[in-house]
Amino acid sequence: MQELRELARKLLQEKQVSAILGYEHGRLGTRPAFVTDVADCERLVFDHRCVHNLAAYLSPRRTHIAALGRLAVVVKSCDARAVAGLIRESQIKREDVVLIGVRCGGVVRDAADARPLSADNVAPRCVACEKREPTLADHLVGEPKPAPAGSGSRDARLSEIEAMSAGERLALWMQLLAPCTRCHACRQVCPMCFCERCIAEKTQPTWIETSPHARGNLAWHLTRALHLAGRCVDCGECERACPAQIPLGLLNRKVARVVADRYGYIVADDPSTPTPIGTYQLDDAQEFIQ
Amino acid sequence: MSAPVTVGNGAFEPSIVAFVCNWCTYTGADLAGTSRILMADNVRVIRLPCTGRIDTLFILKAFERGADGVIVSGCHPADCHYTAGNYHARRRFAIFRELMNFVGIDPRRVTFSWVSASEGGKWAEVVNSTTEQVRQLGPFATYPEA
Amino acid sequence: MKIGYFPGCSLHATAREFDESLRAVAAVLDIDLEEVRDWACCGASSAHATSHVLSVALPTRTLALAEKQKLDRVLAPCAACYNRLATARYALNHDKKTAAQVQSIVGDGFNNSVGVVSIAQLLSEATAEIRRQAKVPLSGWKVACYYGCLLVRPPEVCGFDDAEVPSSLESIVSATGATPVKWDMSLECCGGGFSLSRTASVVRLGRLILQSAKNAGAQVIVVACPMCHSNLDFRQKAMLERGGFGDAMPILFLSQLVGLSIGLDPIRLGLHRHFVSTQPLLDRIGAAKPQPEHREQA
Amino acid sequence: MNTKRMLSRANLDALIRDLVAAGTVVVAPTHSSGQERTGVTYGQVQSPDEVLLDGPQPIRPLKGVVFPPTEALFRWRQEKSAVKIEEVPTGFKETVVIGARPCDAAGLEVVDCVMGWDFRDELWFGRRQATTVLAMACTTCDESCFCTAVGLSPTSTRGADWFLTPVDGGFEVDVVTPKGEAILDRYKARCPEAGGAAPSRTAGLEQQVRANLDVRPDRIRGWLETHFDDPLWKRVALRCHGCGACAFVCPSCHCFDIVDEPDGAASGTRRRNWDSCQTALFTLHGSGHNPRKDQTARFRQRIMHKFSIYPARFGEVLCTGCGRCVRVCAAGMDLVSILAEIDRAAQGGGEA
Amino acid sequence: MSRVGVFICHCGENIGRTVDCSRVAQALGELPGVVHSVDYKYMCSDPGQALIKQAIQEKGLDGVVVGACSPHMHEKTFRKAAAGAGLNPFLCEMANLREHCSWIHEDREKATRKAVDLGRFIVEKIKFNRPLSTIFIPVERRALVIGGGIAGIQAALDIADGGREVILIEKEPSIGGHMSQLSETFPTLDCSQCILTPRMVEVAQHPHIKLLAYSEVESVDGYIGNFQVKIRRKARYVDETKCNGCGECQKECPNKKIPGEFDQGLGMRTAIYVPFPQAVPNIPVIDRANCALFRGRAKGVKKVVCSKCAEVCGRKAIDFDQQDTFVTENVGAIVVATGYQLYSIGKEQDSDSLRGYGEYGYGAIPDVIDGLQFERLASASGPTGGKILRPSDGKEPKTVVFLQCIGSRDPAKGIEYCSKICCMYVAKHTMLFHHKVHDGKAVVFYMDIRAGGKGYDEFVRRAIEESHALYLRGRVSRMYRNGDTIRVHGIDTLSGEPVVIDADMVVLATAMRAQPGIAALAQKLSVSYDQHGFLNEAHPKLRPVETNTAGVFVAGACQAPRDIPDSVAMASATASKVLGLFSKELLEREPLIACVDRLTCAGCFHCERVCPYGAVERKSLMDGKGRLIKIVAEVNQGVCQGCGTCQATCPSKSVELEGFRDEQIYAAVNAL
Repeated sequence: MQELRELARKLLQEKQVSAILGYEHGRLGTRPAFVTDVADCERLVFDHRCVHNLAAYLSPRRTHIAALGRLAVVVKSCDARAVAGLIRESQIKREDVVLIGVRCGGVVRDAADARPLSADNVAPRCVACEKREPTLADHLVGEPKPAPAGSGSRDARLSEIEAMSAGERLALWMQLLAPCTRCHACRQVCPMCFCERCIAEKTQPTWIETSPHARGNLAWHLTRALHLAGRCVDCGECERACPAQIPLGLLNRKVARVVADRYGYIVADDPSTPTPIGTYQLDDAQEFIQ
Repeated sequence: MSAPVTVGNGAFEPSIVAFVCNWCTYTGADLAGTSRILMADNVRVIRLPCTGRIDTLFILKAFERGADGVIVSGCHPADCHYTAGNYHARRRFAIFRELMNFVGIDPRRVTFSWVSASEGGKWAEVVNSTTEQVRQLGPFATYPEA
Repeated sequence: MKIGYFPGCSLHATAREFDESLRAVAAVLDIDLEEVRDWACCGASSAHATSHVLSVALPTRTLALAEKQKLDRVLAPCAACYNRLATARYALNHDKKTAAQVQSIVGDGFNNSVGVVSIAQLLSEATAEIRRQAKVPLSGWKVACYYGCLLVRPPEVCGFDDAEVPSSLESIVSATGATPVKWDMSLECCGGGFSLSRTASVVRLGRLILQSAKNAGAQVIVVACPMCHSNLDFRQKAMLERGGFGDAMPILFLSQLVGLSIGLDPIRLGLHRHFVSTQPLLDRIGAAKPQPEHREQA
Repeated sequence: MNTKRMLSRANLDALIRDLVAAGTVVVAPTHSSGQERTGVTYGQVQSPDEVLLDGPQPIRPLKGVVFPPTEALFRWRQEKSAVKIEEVPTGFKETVVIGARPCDAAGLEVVDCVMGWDFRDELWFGRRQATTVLAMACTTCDESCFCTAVGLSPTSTRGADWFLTPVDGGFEVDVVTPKGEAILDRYKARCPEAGGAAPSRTAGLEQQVRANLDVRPDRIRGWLETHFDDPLWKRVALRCHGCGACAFVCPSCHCFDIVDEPDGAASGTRRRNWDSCQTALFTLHGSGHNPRKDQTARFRQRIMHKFSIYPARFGEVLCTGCGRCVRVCAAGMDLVSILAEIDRAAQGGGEA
Repeated sequence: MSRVGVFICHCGENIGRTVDCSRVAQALGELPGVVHSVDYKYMCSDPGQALIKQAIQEKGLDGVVVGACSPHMHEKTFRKAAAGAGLNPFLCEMANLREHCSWIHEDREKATRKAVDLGRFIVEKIKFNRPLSTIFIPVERRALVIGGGIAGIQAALDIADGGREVILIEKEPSIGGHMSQLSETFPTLDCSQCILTPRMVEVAQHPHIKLLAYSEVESVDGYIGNFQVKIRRKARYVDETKCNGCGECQKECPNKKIPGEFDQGLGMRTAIYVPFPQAVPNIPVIDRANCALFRGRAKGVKKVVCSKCAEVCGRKAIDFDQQDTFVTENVGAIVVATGYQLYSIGKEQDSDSLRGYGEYGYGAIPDVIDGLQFERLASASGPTGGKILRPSDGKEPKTVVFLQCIGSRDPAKGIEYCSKICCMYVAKHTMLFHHKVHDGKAVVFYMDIRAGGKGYDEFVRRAIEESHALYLRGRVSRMYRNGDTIRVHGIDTLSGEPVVIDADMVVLATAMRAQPGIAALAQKLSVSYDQHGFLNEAHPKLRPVETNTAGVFVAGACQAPRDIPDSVAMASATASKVLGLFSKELLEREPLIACVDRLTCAGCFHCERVCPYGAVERKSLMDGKGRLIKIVAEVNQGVCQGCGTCQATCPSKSVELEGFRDEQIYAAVNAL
């Protein structure tokens, strides 16, 4: 913790950056912190409650944040994947941001959860996480942390659903998507959803109806998952932000697995790797094509 | 190839939309025509320059508008008029198809095929087999009236 | 290394020395030959001329037995046997119709998982070992490697060595220290099964082969096929009688040459069973004189 | 009126059965069915055992009952030379809400102001009319609750037709409105006159809530009216993602978007859907110009509207202190501490 | 509100028989925005087109839908008609009621209903069509010709004679290509060099031709009308500006025993050499691999092992330290004329897909040679001065066996195609042989004789009847030395008899193959090629010398096996294409291309990744004060070919393909 604060002070004092984007303890749980004043570096923390993916704030669309000037951002390995994505997709330049990598031992599902990290409150993705420190970072702070306790089979539910009949799956998803009110919080918090104008907001023509009914919801959530194919960094923010508690992670995971199985592509925090969409192999599998 | 579908005492007749590329499949379908190959009349063709232009949104919208099945067809690998459009489409649809299946939209409702400008017969087969397939599956009823 | 062994009829009869020498050599080269139990005739050279299905079914039966015996590869020393087995295996993989018919004959549960290996392939895999074991220097031996028509053909079936300019035998011969000669007839037909029915043809073809080998300066011809051997060895007298080229030329089985180079007893190698005397060769390496056993000429 | 009555738990269950049997739609806090993560939400129930009266606060507000997330306004059909409008049947089904939270019940009444203002929203009032709200005093609260800071309380009866106070063995019933009387008339037998006042189980809750936040809405309004460009906005809005989840779970947010959805080449439906002032699109002009150009402006708008603009127009704070926006915010935006800070500033305390 | 006109064609009975056209016209007439709907017997006929023009003018239509045959058939016709009446041609579209309906269905009722649907799709689509106008691109009116064989030479001369500047590059030290190696040419038997050399000289002297010999294409950027080509000028170690081609250096060079490429290894050359006496440019080049000096340097020997050439060079033109240099040329069009290589006969092949003919002992038997080697033997400028002498012992062969289709038409060897020229040059060889060895016997083994072409079959007949070549229809199984002859085992399939011939020499007519490295060049030009490496033409019949990359043309054997007349014809064709392209300062392109909405483009550049043509560029948007707002995608109108992959890939649909914009497709689907 001190290491992090020291570094933050140094960066601010040496004017390397004009603000540090990190975490602080709020009245209720941990939350993003924007530190522009050396004195405020005391507020900075990093612990198992730092669930947020701060990379989302780096989108050039966040003009009120861009106005702060050059940023240093605290990144877990999953957040670093998002930063890599933003660089890969020309949203930011590597040199425009200082990355403070933190060694991570997993985070809780809900930022407001004050309990120590345990098998029942750990975010499922963290149990399966194989990368506890980012490669894409200018600085790396904290001690190496052990993998969190918890059942490793995060995809158990996925396999369950895959095992269902098409009819059962359809019924399930209709039910799961029913409470969606199309607030698009899933999109707003997603570090990879940085479009200037989301396809769901394009009205000429309206490919995706904005009404929260079966048609609109299915079109939206399918398209969203497709747009994240090979891009989703698996930070779980969409699912966490969803006020209707829709398990959006299932869709993202499904696509991620398809991309991995078919094209051997795993999203990593290396901006130079090409995405599976936009590239192809002459001999890509086409068993489904007549 | 099978005889054209006849209206059988109000039996379910699927409505199918085909998104095809201009250079291979559309021309192949033209050839089927010039060769007078009879085929099911359930399919409505929409012409696009290339499978690369065919968006997954087209398919979703077709279903929203009451299509019971969709055909997507273009040039065989290495035959693309634009050299690579079909390769990109192949990945796009591979992923889309598995996701569709995951949410319970029966992938048998969407046929993907490569039909070259010389494969009029194959086009007729694709049309007939898809029509038959979808007829077996029955009407597409994913969307409870909103 | 363990490998299935399918001697075939001739190695139990006219080509006993091929069988003997092969087993002897295998023992030294640490190749464990496990004979396929209850094997039957491969069908050569008449089955494929009478019934296609039969010509595939016969070898398939043997392969099925080998599979039951948990063998992953079977060695068929006789070029004809090798060719029939390999051809059957190929047919099963490429000709659904025949495969189905044959399946109904040999019964289910056969996965066609057993590979078929010719002696040329087996020994060319073992050249390193042969070099290591070579005791008797055969340097100065000029050897014509005779493949005949079945050993490496057709290419899609045999799938090893070049069908027109093969080199596997040469590589083995070189391993023994002897020198393979460049000659033109290494793939020509010896007349094969016509030995009895059209002897004249066999003698005519054989002469061309001998002639070519002599012209190339060969002192001995190495073969990998009992039929080639009997034609060139047993019929050589008749060929010589036509005159035109001097002395007889010994015809050795590949395994015999290798046997000699690794210092095995000529008797164990069956060198005394030949019609054309192998003595001139043995003298050169100072090997014991084998007692020729008396045999009537046909 | 205002005679206290007693409703035993058994009778409540019976009442629910009666209502369901009578074809009335019964809405109550219940488990959100078929979801991966179980939560409590207001939903239609078919039997008493689906009802959860002492669970946590429902994750979504009650407003959906009278103001659905999406509803059809009318269908249109383009003909050769004219456009034909077809009304969509809007029969408002009689609905009884059981166990509404006071903050949700109050929300409905607060929003009535704008819905009945220069244009009377028949869809809203139609459903309001058909809906009887049997609110219930809170038995639980958490550190996000701040109803007391906006003039309400865990026992406030605003917007309720009946108000149920949990007591041993059941509920003490206050019949608050004529609509409440009407229900009572039908189901008198279920709730006899109450005997001696039974001890309420809600004591102390009010103090807990007040401890979370103790401010004066008028002070806040005063500060807001003079601090449109205060640096506070930039600072607090920084972490806001503009996701608008706060508005979608808010019992008093009522903004909606109107869309035409074609269902064919020449026909379609005009619908209205919930919307939120927190997204950029909300104020984006066709020209591409956006008067609320960044999140600072959008977040400020939300606070201004709730605590300054709406009060100025209707004399009502557009917030019932339910705390959902605090609970739901992915970025840890905390209206409670923001209001506290504003209140301190208003008292000359400056920044916290 | 749109004012669409619908015109339903009966196509005589073709549509009318199965589709109730008047009902279709009536049904579509009911649709909103349709102000005119009629049916007619033949819409494509003049009266039919007149109907359309009339309606456009009288009813002020802003969209025309013709329900008739396939747009591939008549879209141009009707768009032209619409334009004739003052309507933007891109506001006219066709519904395919014939190929896609009346011809493939029988049930009149259902066919009619389908026809209405198809028509409705297009009616709804066209409401969103936009008037489009032709795009104009500036053209750099200079051409690059790659390859200095006869095709390249012809193309270069024709373009230059047309008054346009040409850069001709050749990877060998001299232009001339394979044709310069030939003795005589069929079917006229005139001396190859006699007709070629003047053309070579013409190239060298032509004011409009810039010849860059011993050079290769390094990279190609840009697009039709605007290519930037980077060219590698390989070091000759001889200063072209100083050398006067006196040849002294070659006399002095101690290493004289290098098998010469030009003589196909039958003759020897020195380490510093000019490929052949008539070379253009006549400037030698040092062959590093065989030069003592460079071999020494390679071994790290510091001192100059040998510099005899430099010593004798009066003009001090030898420069051992010369390096490769690069020049960049801007051109508007590129002609590819890289020619062919011969199939190698031996067991070793440069590709896994190919198999050799070990049984023919090529390489092992010196008197088994290939066709080009025979050309050198027969050539007056060849190693034997035009005498047919066999390589092994220099004796005159009396019996020569010619084998056709070596590699060609033999899937087992990896080449299915016919090499086209072999039948003819083998016939020529038999004649040359007969002319030079009167008592000689020529035997030809052939599979078929393919002598299509002016005077070709007569030529073959002459070989058979006047030069008494013995033509045997059959293949040769194997050949081997027999004394100092070659024993050839073949079969005459017409008599069914096996044939054994003791030949003094055997000539193998080997297949024509694409040049090695053609794939690399094709990728630089983004031109596609077939599995054999031959470049693909844009259309096998109608666009034979164009490629799928606009502005790049193909001539000669780089596209398929070609003989000299074909190659020259193609070359002239490319020249006329190039001159046509250069006839205007501005190039016209169909406007059906992609266009980016800057307002909503987020600059993620997925479009850039998928674009097959590299048409997407990055554009910085600045505000009034010159501050960067954002970087967005921009489509280069000259490069975009209109596939639309970018649009389907763009997550926010901020790029639209004109003619197939989302609104148009949506409208069609919506009309379902």
